[in-house]
Amino acid sequence: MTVPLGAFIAVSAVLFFLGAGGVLVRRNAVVILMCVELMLNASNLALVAFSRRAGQLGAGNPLDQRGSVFVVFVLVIAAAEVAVGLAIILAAYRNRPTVNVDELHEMKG
Amino acid sequence: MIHNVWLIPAFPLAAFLINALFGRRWLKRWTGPLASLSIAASALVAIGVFLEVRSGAERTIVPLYTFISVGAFHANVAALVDPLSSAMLLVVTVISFLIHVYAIGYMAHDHGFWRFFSWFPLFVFAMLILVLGDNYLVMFVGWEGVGLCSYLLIGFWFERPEPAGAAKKAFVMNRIGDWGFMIGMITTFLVFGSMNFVDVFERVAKDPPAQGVLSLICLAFFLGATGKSAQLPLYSWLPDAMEGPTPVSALIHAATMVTAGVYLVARSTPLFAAAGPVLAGVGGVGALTAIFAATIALVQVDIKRVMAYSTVSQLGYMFLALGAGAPIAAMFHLITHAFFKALLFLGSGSVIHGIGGVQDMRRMGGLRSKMPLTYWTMVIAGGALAALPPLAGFWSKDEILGSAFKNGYPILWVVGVFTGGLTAFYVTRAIWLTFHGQPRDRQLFEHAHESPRVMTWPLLALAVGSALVGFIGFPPDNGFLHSFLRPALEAGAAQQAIPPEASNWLEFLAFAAISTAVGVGGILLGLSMYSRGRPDPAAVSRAAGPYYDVLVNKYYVDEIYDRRFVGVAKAFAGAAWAFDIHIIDGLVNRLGWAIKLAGGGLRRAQTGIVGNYALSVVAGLLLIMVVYGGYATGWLRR
Amino acid sequence: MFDILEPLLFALFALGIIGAGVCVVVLRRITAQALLMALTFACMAGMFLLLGAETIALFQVLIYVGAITILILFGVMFTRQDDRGYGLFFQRQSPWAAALTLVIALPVAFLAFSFKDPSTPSPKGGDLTPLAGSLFTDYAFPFEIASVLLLAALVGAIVLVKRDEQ
Amino acid sequence: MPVGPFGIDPVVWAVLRLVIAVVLAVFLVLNGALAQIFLERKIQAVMQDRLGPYHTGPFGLLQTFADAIKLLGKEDIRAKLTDAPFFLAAPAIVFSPMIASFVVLPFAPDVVGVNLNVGLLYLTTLGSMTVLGIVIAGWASNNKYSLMGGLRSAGQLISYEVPQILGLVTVVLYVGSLSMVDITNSQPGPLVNALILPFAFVTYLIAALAETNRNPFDLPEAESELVAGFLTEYSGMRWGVFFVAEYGEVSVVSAIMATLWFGGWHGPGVDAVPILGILWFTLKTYVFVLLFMWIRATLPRLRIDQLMGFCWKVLIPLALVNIMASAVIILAFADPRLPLAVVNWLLVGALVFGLPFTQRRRLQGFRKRTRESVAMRDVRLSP
Repeated sequence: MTVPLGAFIAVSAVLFFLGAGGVLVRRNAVVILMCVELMLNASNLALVAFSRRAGQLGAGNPLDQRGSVFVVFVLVIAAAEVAVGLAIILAAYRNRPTVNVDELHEMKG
Repeated sequence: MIHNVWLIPAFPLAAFLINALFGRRWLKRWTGPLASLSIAASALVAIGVFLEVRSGAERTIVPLYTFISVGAFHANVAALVDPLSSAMLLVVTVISFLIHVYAIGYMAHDHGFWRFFSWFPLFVFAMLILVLGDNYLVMFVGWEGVGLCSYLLIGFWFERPEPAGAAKKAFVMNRIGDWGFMIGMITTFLVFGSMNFVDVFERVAKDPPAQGVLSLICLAFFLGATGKSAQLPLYSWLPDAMEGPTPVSALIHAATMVTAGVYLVARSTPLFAAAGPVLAGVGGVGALTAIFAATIALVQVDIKRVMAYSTVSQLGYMFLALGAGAPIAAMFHLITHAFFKALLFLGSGSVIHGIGGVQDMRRMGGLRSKMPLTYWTMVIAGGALAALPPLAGFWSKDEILGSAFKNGYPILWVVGVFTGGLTAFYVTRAIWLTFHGQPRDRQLFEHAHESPRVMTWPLLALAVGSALVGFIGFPPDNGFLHSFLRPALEAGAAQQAIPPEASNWLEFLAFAAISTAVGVGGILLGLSMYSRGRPDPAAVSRAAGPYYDVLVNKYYVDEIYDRRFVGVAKAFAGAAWAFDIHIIDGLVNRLGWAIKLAGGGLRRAQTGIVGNYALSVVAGLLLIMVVYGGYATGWLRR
Repeated sequence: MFDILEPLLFALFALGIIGAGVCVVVLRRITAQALLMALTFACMAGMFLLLGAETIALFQVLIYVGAITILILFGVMFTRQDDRGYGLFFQRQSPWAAALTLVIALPVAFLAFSFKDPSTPSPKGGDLTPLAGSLFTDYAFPFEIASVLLLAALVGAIVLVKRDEQ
Repeated sequence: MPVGPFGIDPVVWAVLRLVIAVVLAVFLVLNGALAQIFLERKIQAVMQDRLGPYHTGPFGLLQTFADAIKLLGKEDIRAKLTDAPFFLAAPAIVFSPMIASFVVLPFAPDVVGVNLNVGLLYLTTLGSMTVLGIVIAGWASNNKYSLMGGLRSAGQLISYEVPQILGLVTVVLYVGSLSMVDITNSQPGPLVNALILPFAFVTYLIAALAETNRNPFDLPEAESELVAGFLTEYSGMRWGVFFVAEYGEVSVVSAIMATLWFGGWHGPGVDAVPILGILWFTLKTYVFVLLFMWIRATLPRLRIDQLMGFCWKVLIPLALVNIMASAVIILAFADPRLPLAVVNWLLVGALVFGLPFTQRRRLQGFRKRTRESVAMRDVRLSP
């Protein structure tokens, strides 16, 4: 027996909202970054699941890998995002020694 | 050769780019020779094209690239090479070359040397585009281009207020004319669905539109022509344009640009011919301008202004010819006039250069001994202007008058002949006051000197031209020029459609005799007035009294324009300004104030805490889900 | 006896993913969180293997475990982690945030099961060739853009972190 | 019924093959590690005019076994303030990917754990996982030297992964497959990839040195600078595991080099007796192991800035140039071998001759010192 597509999607949904909740709840910038990574991973799972299980529904070829292609792009984005995000965190940390995002509110109106 | 016709404008353009980019820092004095060489190159190409056209190649259209292509509207940048444009090319390039060379000497001590020689080729480029364009749009591009260059070059010495003002005046007046041109262009497109000369003329020949529409188009184009060619009522910028450097006056405001109007009308002969009354009007305006400007020229004391008014009046002659249905004669006069008027300007420029920038004839006098070469060339040019046989002006002007009479416009003929007399008089006066008699300003006289070679050789070349160029129109009415231009202007020259009879020597001699007699009369009168003082000029002016004042003040035209138009325009501008400040800006300010208020309120929402923003994003997501789910499940659908 | 293997592995990986994810969100020891995040990624790779996307799985491990986790550990080790008390009112949003997320998450997770497998059998075999195929033909341009993006991120990160000399 | 090699039933053969591969792996790793340690000691000794171990067993062959037993017997010490779970997990995290990499190595025709069509990617991935273990070890030790070591090695490994992968990519471009088996089969003759893509090989060799923390790139464990880097707090068998893992890494990268550039198990007589492939493979692998040891005994350690500078400013640009050129050539020529070789050899020349040129002054000082030391040694040895 094979695992149904829905199960994968459900796992991805749960992980996604875990990440979202983390982004909302946690204050530590690094942790928030991690949670964002979780969300990206969840989206990856959904993409791969669809492209492997339902991919051949779309285009004609039975091995349609569109979703996986987008996973590759998501990986790229994630890498760039982490690099720049951490750089920003470090730069901010140099100015005021904290990683709590809600203490960096100079931009408030 | 014809298919490389694009080279002709290309050379000046290249010169312009090079000089404008590198002139200031690196090329400096070399900009002048560079520009002249580029013009020489295009002149050579132009000669090649001319010869090829002469050997029978007719009306070739050399497409360069597609300029605009919108829906039904296609405008290609293409060169129309036919006898008319090739002749024009020849004149423009050759004269431009001579004047460029002259300018190297004339502008030698000017700090804006590189600037001058980047704009001068640019002008030539624009003029060539104007001449070459195969449709009204491209022609218009060149038209605006020459307008721009004339503006830049009139205001070349923009440090002084007069040139700046003159430049602005020229630009504004030209704008009025250009507006006419645009109206004509657009109407042409609406009526004929194309702007290409060929198509338009074919359409006119086949199924001409309503007379009214046609007249409208022609009137619009003619308005443009009056603007560019300084005809009534838009002539008054040309005399002021003399504030620019003399080579500019010679090239732009005597030889080439101002003839653009004539070229436009000649080019559109089929149109104008189809709109008879407008054509007559053109002739009338031309005649009026001719005599009007000539009378003003009688009393001017600034040598360059005399030339300027004489230019206006000569242009009047050309329009007269066009109106009289003799476009070939018009072109003929255009060519000859280009030579001798350029020569006159360059000569006076050489005089001004020689005595250190003075233009007032009352301070000159007796310069003949100091600058003989200038003097003799000026005399030749003056003779040509006064239409003394066998100089150039004689043939062309005589042909104009003759054809005017033959085509049944005796009034125009009378006016033309009379104007010829005036012309002869004022040119005599100018030359005499400048070169003869006692020097009226000693120390000026002492420092006077003949101009350098680089200036005098162009003078000589032009003098030869002014003397001989008339013979391209010999024998009268079917000289070389006629047979050359006829195929181009045939379509319109209805009156000349009759195969040219072997020129009728008898009537030619009659006309020649009359006009020459009048001209000589004018010359003799001038000589007697200014050399012997009988009748004494001062006495004459006193006797003339108010009329004299009117002439001196140029019929108060500028003042009238000031009061009538400029005042109105200023009032309107003031009203617009008030509207802008109080209504439009007021609205904007109120709006900004309101937004500032709202922003001040919403500012509180910007907590600066990233978490809140993220939370709001997620809340938005919830909203979207609710709405979408609502529609999907249907309980939101009503 | 092999057909029980797949659901079993799936359950294992799912447990790993969700459990580790929960820990990442709730734990307070930042290094532990980082490591558990790496575990999540590893289990995610396992999921991909289950789905027969081994190339993606390897990319996943290579980039997430091999690079991103390391980077985040760097971030952890370069910064002092301390949890101060809340100063402002707006800083206390956790309860609402949690509630809101839950409100959204539950229906979505429930709806997720409504996705049915297509009647056609899902393609077996590796995803290397088709992936490369579509990546370098249809998606060549986005691929290039992505590379440019990476370069920009690289430079930007360096510029941000670089200390100016004076 | 289908018949596999040696007339064995295919299924059985598959299982057998897996067993053989794993056994080989374990053998190569554990005994290999011991053998390597012994070899290393001896070679170092020879190169340093010493005798090395000679007491235990013939030629001191048993010395390393004794050491291993000693390590196993040691008490498992863990400092109080270390971060227990990670401290304990680190060695495993470093060890397991290494052992896992042996699955895809083709030891002989059909003697390979799995013929993965993404084998090379798999190897790279596992290689990148080692970093995690080292960083964790450094952090969990709760010791600033360890932390420095961990961070250093993280930076170093991440940086040198780039040229490493670039070196591999060139070969993949040329062969057109990620599978180790295909790559091996693609070079049966004497014309191995090393002759066609030498620059890729050099790139990978240098990067591999860094990846395995060997000299001259062994900063993470630089005794003179930070006691023993991330190994400081470790002792007993945990330390031993790190140690074995390091040697295992060495043999893995050596095996990769042997496979990618030197025809893997290909060699005289393999076609007749396929099992001979194992011998050839092991031989080739060990040639590189010895090369590593040689380098270790020869070269001085780099400074951290030199290390990074060399990677980012020299190695990666050249490797990128190489890849661009190779890709173009492979697309352009029907038989790209000659032009590829030309370009690669040129780049090797650039690296070998250009680099000393840029570093002239430093090298002069270095040569001077060497000459002096040699002179002194002669003085010492002269009767």
